Amino acid sequence: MSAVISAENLSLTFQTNDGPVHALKDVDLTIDKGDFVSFIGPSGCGKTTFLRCIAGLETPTAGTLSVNGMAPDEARRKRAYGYVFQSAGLYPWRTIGGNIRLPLEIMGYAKSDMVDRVQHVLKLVELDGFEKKFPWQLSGGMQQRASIARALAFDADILLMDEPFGALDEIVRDHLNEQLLKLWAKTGKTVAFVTHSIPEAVYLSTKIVVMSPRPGRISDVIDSTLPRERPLDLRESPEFLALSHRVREGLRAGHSYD
Amino acid sequence: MSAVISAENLSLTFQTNDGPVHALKDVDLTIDKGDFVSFIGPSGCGKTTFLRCIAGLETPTAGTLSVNGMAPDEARRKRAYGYVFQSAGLYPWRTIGGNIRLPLEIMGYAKSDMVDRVQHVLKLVELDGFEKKFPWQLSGGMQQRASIARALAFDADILLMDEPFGALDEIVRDHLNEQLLKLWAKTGKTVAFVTHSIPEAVYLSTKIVVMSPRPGRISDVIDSTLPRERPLDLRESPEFLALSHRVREGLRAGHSYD
Amino acid sequence: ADDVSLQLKWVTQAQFAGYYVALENGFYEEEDLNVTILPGGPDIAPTQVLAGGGADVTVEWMPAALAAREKGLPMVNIAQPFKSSGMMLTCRKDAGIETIDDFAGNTLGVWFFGNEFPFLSWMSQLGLSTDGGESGVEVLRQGFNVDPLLNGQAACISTMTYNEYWQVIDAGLTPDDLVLFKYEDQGVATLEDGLYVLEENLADPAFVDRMERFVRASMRGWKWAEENPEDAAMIVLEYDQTGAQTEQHQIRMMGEVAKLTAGSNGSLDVADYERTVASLLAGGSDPVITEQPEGAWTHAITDAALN
Amino acid sequence: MTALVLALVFWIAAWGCNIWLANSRWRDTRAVRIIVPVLFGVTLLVLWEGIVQGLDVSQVILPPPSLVAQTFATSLDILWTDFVQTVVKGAFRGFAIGAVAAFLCAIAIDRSAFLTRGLLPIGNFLAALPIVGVAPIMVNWFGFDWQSKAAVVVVMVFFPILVNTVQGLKSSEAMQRDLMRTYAASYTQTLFKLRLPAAMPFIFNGLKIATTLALIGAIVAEYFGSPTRGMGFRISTAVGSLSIDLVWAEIAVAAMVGTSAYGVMAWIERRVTFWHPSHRN
Amino acid sequence: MRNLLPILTVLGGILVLWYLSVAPMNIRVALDQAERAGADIVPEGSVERRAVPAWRLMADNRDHVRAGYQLDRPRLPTPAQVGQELWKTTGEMALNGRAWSKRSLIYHAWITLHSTLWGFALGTAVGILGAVAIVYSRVADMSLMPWAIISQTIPIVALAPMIIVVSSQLGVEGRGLPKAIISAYLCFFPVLVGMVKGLRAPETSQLDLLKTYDANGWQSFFKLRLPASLPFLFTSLKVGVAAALVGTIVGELPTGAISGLGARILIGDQFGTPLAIWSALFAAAILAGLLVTLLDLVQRLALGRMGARA
Ligand SMILES: Nc1ncnc2c1ncn2[C@@H]1O[C@H](COP(=O)(O)OP(=O)(O)OP(=O)(O)O)[C@@H](O)[C@H]1O
Ligand SMILES: Nc1ncnc2c1ncn2[C@@H]1O[C@H](COP(=O)(O)OP(=O)(O)OP(=O)(O)O)[C@@H](O)[C@H]1O
Ligand SMILES: Cc1ncc(C[n+]2csc(CCO)c2C)c(N)n1
Ligand SMILES: [Mg+2]
Ligand SMILES: [Mg+2]
Repeated sequence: MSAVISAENLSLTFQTNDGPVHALKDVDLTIDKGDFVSFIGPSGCGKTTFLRCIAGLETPTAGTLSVNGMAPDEARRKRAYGYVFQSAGLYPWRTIGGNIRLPLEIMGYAKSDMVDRVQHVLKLVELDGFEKKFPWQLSGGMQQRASIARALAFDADILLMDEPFGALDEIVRDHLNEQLLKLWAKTGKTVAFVTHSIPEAVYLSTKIVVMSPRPGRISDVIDSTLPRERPLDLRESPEFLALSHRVREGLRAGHSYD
Repeated sequence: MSAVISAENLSLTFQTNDGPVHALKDVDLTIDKGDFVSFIGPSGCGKTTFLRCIAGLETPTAGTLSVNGMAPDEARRKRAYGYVFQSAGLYPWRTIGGNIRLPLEIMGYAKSDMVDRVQHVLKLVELDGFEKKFPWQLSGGMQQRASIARALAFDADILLMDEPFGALDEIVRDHLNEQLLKLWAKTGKTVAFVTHSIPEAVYLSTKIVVMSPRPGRISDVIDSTLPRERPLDLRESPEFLALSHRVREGLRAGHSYD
Repeated sequence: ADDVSLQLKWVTQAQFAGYYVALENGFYEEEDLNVTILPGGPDIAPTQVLAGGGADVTVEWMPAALAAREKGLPMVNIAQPFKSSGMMLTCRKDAGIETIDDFAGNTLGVWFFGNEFPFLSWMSQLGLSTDGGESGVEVLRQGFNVDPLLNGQAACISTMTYNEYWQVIDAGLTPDDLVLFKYEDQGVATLEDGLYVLEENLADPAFVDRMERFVRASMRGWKWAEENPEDAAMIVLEYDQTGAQTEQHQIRMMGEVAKLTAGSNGSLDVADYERTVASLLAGGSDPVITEQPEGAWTHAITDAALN
Repeated sequence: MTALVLALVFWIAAWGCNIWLANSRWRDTRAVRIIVPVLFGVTLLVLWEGIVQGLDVSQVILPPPSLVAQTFATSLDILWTDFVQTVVKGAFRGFAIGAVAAFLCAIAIDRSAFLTRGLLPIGNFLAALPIVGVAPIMVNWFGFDWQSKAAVVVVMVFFPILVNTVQGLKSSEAMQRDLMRTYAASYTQTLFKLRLPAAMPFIFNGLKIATTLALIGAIVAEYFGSPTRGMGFRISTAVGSLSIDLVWAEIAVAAMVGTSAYGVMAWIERRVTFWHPSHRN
Repeated sequence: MRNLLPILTVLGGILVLWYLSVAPMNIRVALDQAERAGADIVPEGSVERRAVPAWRLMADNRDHVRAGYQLDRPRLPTPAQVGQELWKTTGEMALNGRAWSKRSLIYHAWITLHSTLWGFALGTAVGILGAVAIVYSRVADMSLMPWAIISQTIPIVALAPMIIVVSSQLGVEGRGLPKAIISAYLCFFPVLVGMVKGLRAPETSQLDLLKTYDANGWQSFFKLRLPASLPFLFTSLKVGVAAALVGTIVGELPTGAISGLGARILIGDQFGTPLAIWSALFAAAILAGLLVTLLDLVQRLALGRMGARA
């Protein structure tokens, strides 16, 4: 396996009116091809910032970061990844189909190819038949699936997901987690996934990165001992609970309660 | 123990442009004095509607419902309950103290009494010292505690809470759950609590009501086997997991995934 | 003291010097009158103010008054301090205007708002249509200034001998650059600046008495102003609330106005009246008034006031 | 007097009818939504007629609506000429020129954050000024025909549209813009696929404000010189000859034109920004 | 403060453009004047020159371009000329103790301000009361709102003379009140719209909260709707005061002609003194700026005390 994303001594400090904010400090991490890596940590510990650095949306103030062997900004220009934001962020003036077509239009795909790809990913996220609907006519879970479809529509090997299921209820979330795992298995993409939920992180990942704030750094990296095949009731297994416990402990260490 | 809230054959149908929506259908439920009852169920199953019926904010279309032996609307006029909404819903132009004082002003409490009560409930939710702060100066968890304090400030024996911790992250939520339990134990109020989270429902309740949608009805009522004293790590006990499992099964039965 | 309110036809300027002089010098007071002078403006129709009861008496031009009379508003001329007309058409020589025969095909600036009647009847007497075209003239509704003449938008504009003409001169054009067509000289002069009241009020002896005193004092004011043009101009400036009028301009205006009031003792000259009516009736297809007015003037006030 | 009493009775009856309608079970139907305001308008007219007739108000001060309607019907040719001169030539052309200019300017300015920061406060300030005051200057510069009226309108509508468009272009969310960056989208792609659609609600807000301003500007400018046609010309001349009924006929035209222009704008807005929460049902 | 440099830059740009436009705008007037004074101008005669574009005239008569910057009656005055005129009619007169002279713009600005404030007060009152009626009564909502919009499409200039006649018939002396009515007519609409939005700003959950306390109508108005609407109120007050000023000036333009900034513009036009127009325009702009800034300050203070974020 080769490193798809590798960070060394990565630091990022925001200059704000109230002085500098150390969003990331000396972060070292390697993500291999085909990995599913979850980032978990209290609010403000720099999860989003780290993902944005990978995406080339933010420039680190120190350290090195490479994505597919390139600088992140170059990788962005090469359209190396698909990014899924916390809120679905679909454009309300476009239909679901139109939203999924958006990256394809921008990247200049051929008309006929577009149609195929949209159909393909709609099926992938089980939204066939909703192509002509507008985002606000769909439930939150369906919107979130559409935004995942949008990130899958073009050929990027990396999927960056920032709390994509944060706004959904537990049952819908369970279901989407299951679907996401299937999709990951099928496509073999490398996934970096931010979450607040311990069960979600444990259930999905091959690797769990626990972060702590002020300054944002990695406090634990846990390689999952769970098998690749994961039925939902795996979550009541002792192995699952042990992993959850370790994550919770790691989290609590770096948490203030307010 | 006497029934504080009792519903018999309760139904509520909303007339909408797309035809009638059966938000509640033949709901039977008794809540006893001192109970902590959680309502859990997928989105749209009528949890909020049921709470609003109890509060006299919605009028059932069939069946009977009594609160403290009165009609809900009469109970509302007698200020029989405190209501905590999903979002803290503090008025941004009032300080924390001012927000807690709001129901007291409306109910015409004496000036000096008000001061005492505000101090008292602030202490209860561990917010002493924040009286003069404005809501936005507090974290989400603190705001939620202030809104609980607001519902506690006047003498109502019933506390109705509609997903009060829905917007908070898991760790903060754990912490507030613990505090809420303590408070309940101390005050002996009757609590009706809506949530989406299985662990939260199991951890808090003496009775868990599982609901399912279209039409909204009760699919399971689970009396908790957990002791009244509940440390946080109770949640890794087999008893807890068994209860969780039963709730999850009940939920999944009535769930469509969108 | 009895109250009288006077609505002027235009802003405070030496055109109305007689009334301001009477007010300032206490002539009204001596007649036991408490006079309020209401300045006019481009959108204030004295006729309408009179109809609405906003003033007891108003300064108006006869064509507008007669037109209003036909509209059902019975206005009566009770005095006529202005003997002759100050209106003229001022044209640029370099626009090719020498005589009235050169008007055709040119653009002429005209005041509207009730002041267009003399012009319209003149044009119809000349047989010129006012809808533009080769054989007629193009009419431009002149605004409040003389710019259309200065920047060549119009070949001729309406001016008063006492006011706008001098603004043209002040702007740098010389009398040599200009050709003037005075309405008096063209035989189409109509009576300007008379005093008008509502007919129904004349039935009230108390009102008539007040008007007699008012006209007497006003005419004293006018005669004083004619004799002391500079002082009169200064009095007018005193009352100008806009603060935009200049001394030079007002003194000059007073001098010119004095020439127009000179021939009048305040009493309406019936011959002038008849000439005005004839001119307005002779409007061709579209006359200003359609029938001989009845009772549009009275000598009762002036006869009593001036004897 | 009886007329006045009758009008008052009608007023009370109509108001009662409206109260009943507004609380009836058809209150959300389209018909009631139209009937209630129309009935209210009719009530105003009846009251006006009643007052004028009952108190015997002179028609050179306030003509009754019946007379205005009659004048309206008999002066259609005049009203049409004036409409063409003031609305079609002056207001509409000025509106079109001003709107397009403001729109292009906004897009140009928007490319520079520095210019945007400098221009927004100034634009906001200028949009709040009594710009009608430039009417005499414009008549001096552009002559007495429609060009000067259009110029006044251009100046009046320019700033509200500019400011709203610039604000609208900034209104897309950071996340939505980031999404475009993850696609490595070019400036024009981001402009056409994200920022312009997101700006539409703001742009229409500006356009709606501008429609009412345009009419006022065109009419006021006519007071400072005009050919012998146009709504402002007619209003002023008619006052001078005490044809107040004609004045009201022109006012009616102005109100109809303004209301329909606003209505058309709101209609287009609903089509274009159908996705905006305020327009979803 | 962050915006200071950009604003100054843009202002600087506007000034430069302005100065550059003065020459072509004024060249014809300057040449006419020079020709009358005996200078040789190419081509001769102002009528011939009308066909020649301004840049050609400037190129052929370079010596006279400068004169365009010093005209008494320029088509476009220079900023310096406007500034001087403003200073002459305000600061200088004030220094001489003649601030309240009729020739002073301070006096006229005061007249305009006076009517504006009355109109503003009247318009705001009508707007707020209308909004309360609309929010609390369905009938009012359904019948008033469309007519409020239609009312704004009526050209007030047309109503102005009638308002004057009617108010004088009702025994009101002077022009202050009619102007205030016109100004209120323009002012009430933004206030009404803003307040309707503001009074409807509270979410259902906030209203429900009060219901759980069994609060009455007054309590829910004063404890919830009113405070929730204040940010909207202030925003629309700023629009409203600007509209009130526009209304007063429109009211003064064709009907006043007695005093006030609008009257100065009119008289400046009648006597062909562009500097008077320009200085009155700028005085109006300054007045508008002051009024809006003042309200902005009040807003900051009031909302700050109500816990709004800095
Ligand atoms: N553009 C910015 N300017 C200044 N500070 C920033 C900026 N973006 C983030 N921060 C700060 O950097 C820190 C890390 O932020 P980040 O958004 O990465 O946290 P997070 O782990 O994603 O939190 P959450 O779980 O709430 O999304 C926070 O303290 C945040 O306030
Ligand atoms: N005022 C209303 N008018 C019409 N339909 C309503 C209304 N309120 C609720 N409903 C419908 O009634 C059903 C039950 O709604 P309710 O809000 O009680 O669900 P819930 O269980 O609280 O859901 P959630 O978990 O999303 O809060 C839903 O289908 C909802 O759309
Ligand atoms: C728009 C406009 N309408 C009418 C007049 C006419 N007017 C009223 S009094 C008077 C005497 C000279 O000032 C004149 C000519 C005008 N000047 N401007
Ligand atoms: Mg984040
Ligand atoms: Mg709910």
